[in-house]
Amino acid sequence: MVSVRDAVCLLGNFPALAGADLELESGEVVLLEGPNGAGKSTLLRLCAGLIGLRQGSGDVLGNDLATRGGRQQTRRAVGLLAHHSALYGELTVEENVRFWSRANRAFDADVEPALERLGLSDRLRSVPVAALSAGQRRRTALAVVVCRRARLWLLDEPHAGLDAAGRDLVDGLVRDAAAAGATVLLSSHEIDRATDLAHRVVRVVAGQTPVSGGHS
Amino acid sequence: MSPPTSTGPAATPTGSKLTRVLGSLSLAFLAIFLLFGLMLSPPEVSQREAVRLFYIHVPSAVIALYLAFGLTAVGSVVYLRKRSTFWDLLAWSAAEIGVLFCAFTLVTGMLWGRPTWGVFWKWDPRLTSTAISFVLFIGYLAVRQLDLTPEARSSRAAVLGIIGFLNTIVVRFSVSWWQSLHQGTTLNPVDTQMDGLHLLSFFLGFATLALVFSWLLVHRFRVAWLAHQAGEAGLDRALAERRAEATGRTV
Amino acid sequence: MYWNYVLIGYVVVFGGLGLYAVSLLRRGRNLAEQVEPDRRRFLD
Amino acid sequence: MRVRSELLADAWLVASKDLRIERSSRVVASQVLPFGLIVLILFGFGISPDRRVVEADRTVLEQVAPGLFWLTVFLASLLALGRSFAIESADGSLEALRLTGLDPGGVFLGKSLAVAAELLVLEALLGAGALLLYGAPLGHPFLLMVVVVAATASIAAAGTLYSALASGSRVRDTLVPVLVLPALAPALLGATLATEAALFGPPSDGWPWAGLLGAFAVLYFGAGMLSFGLMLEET
Repeated sequence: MVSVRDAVCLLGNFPALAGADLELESGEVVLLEGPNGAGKSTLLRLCAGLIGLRQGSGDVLGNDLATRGGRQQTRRAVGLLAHHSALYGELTVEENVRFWSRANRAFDADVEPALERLGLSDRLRSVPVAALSAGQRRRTALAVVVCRRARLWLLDEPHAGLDAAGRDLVDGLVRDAAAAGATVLLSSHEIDRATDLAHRVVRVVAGQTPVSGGHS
Repeated sequence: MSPPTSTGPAATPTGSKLTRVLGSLSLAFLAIFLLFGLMLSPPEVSQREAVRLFYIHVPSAVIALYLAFGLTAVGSVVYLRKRSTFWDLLAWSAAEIGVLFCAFTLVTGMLWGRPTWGVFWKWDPRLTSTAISFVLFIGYLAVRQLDLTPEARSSRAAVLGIIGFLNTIVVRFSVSWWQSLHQGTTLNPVDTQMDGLHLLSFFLGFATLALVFSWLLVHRFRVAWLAHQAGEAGLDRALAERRAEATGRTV
Repeated sequence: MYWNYVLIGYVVVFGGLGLYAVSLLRRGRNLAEQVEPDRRRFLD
Repeated sequence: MRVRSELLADAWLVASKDLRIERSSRVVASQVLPFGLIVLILFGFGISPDRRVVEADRTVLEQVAPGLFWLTVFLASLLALGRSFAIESADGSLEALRLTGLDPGGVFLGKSLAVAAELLVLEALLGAGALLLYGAPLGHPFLLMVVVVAATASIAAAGTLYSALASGSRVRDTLVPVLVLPALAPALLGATLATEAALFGPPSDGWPWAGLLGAFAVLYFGAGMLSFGLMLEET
């Protein structure tokens, strides 16, 4: 599914990843844990095909991360909830989800159930995203990811900015996705909650993944 | 490939046999050119003494717009196809020196225009199009400094290098066309009949500037290469530091 | 009066080339200190 | 053929998204248009509107109206382009676009078509303003229409390409004009001279310039569609 070996990735002149390893099996839910600046987001972005490898090797869903073509294929195949929600403030919730799901070559029919699942199908659907609270915005971004029906979900801090109900919602989505055969890689500062959710924890320290850190 | 010490203790790191040959040739040609350009060549009928500026004005323009920016375009194409650092840095080096020669073209053009036309600036096609391309390639140098990853800087600069060169040709063509509508026959250096010593001085000026251009290009490329390598070495150090961070030790 | 313009032009161009050449050599010398000998390919 | 229609569908998706954003935010309508209008008026101040040139019996302003009009459009287009890329960088959408299956050429086409559509509306209103303010006659409407379309396409394509070149950088807003304006110099020349011919005649003087504009637009649409993916690839 995912196999990253000794990956070194640069952010400008800074080696955000300095030799990270990651192996994900199909259907696994794995939590990336570590302090701020450890490289969790970079590892997620690497798996999404957004940044190149300087050293090491990477394979995601059969695509080679070292090549441009492989990264491009990867980007089209994964569902990433990034730090930025990538929503257009001037458009309504529904317009945003519909635009991104078309752009992602997802099915139009999936939009309505996704909105409903994330509690956006009532009044909120026609509210411009700029007028939403942080949590509502996060839920809209999640609806876009849900519509993608990706085989690999990459969630960067999906719990951040959400209330308890929202966090339960995220956990439910992750469990359902895993049950449907998808692989989920997420980072979170809600350690207790995320540890319950994940099958496995990968610790990230200073851009590396020391083997001793894992527990289940 | 030989160790740097082979270039001798006094030599600069970017110097080599090649640059020494190019450098000596440049200096020799410069001396001969100055002799002919400033002394032996007689004043021309219509341009008078200003013809001496023309000996460096036209070569600078041709070298900047076609040789330097053309080289930038070629280097950019090869970089985009092969991702070769060599061609990327060569394109950059040629653009920087091209901008310098563009500036010389503008200065000598204006200094030539004042005594010949009576004004510093006339909407002469060569001058006008050089000014436009000058700004465009200053933009290229700005793109090389963008706050993006080195790969992004290089590939975006390469796109601009190719389009900028094509655009330079379109600018030159359209400005000439525009001018041909407005003015009949103003004094244009290329139209004037030159013979004997004028022609010889002109070719000497061309050869001198071309030699100086190639000497500068080799040095500029090597500076770029050293800067690239220094950056790589810096990254290796940063990587070692980052690795040591994990174990709590410092390097 | 022609000669003034001519001389200014020659001084600007060849003086400018000289200054640029000196600055290039300086930049090269400063950078070379930061680069290991085995990374100096393309220098001869 | 399938590839082609997919490209157009992608372009339409992106363009309609941009236009919908403009419909709800009205930034171009409420800010860029007034900007163009004031530039047009200030040009009039700068040029002493009533001074006459004896030989042609046209006011100076009448004579330079085509150039001033296009210069105004060029300046206003910088704001429209800034807006077009500001909506993408506000919340990381440019990166999200990389994650989609959209054809980069289609994204380029869509973004430049949206800018072109906005510019056409702007030109219609500014053009009406210029006719009223500067008092230029309307000679050959067909040539004028062709010129307007070709010039708008040139501005939109070149502008979008150079905005993409500078996108993702903190200095985008200042760098784009330095790149766009010199690159567009031939387009300004062509648009001005062709418009002059369309207004005052003879139109045969204008067609070659319209042709140059067309070629320029094709060059930049081609270059943009080929290179947009490359520029999105790395940031």
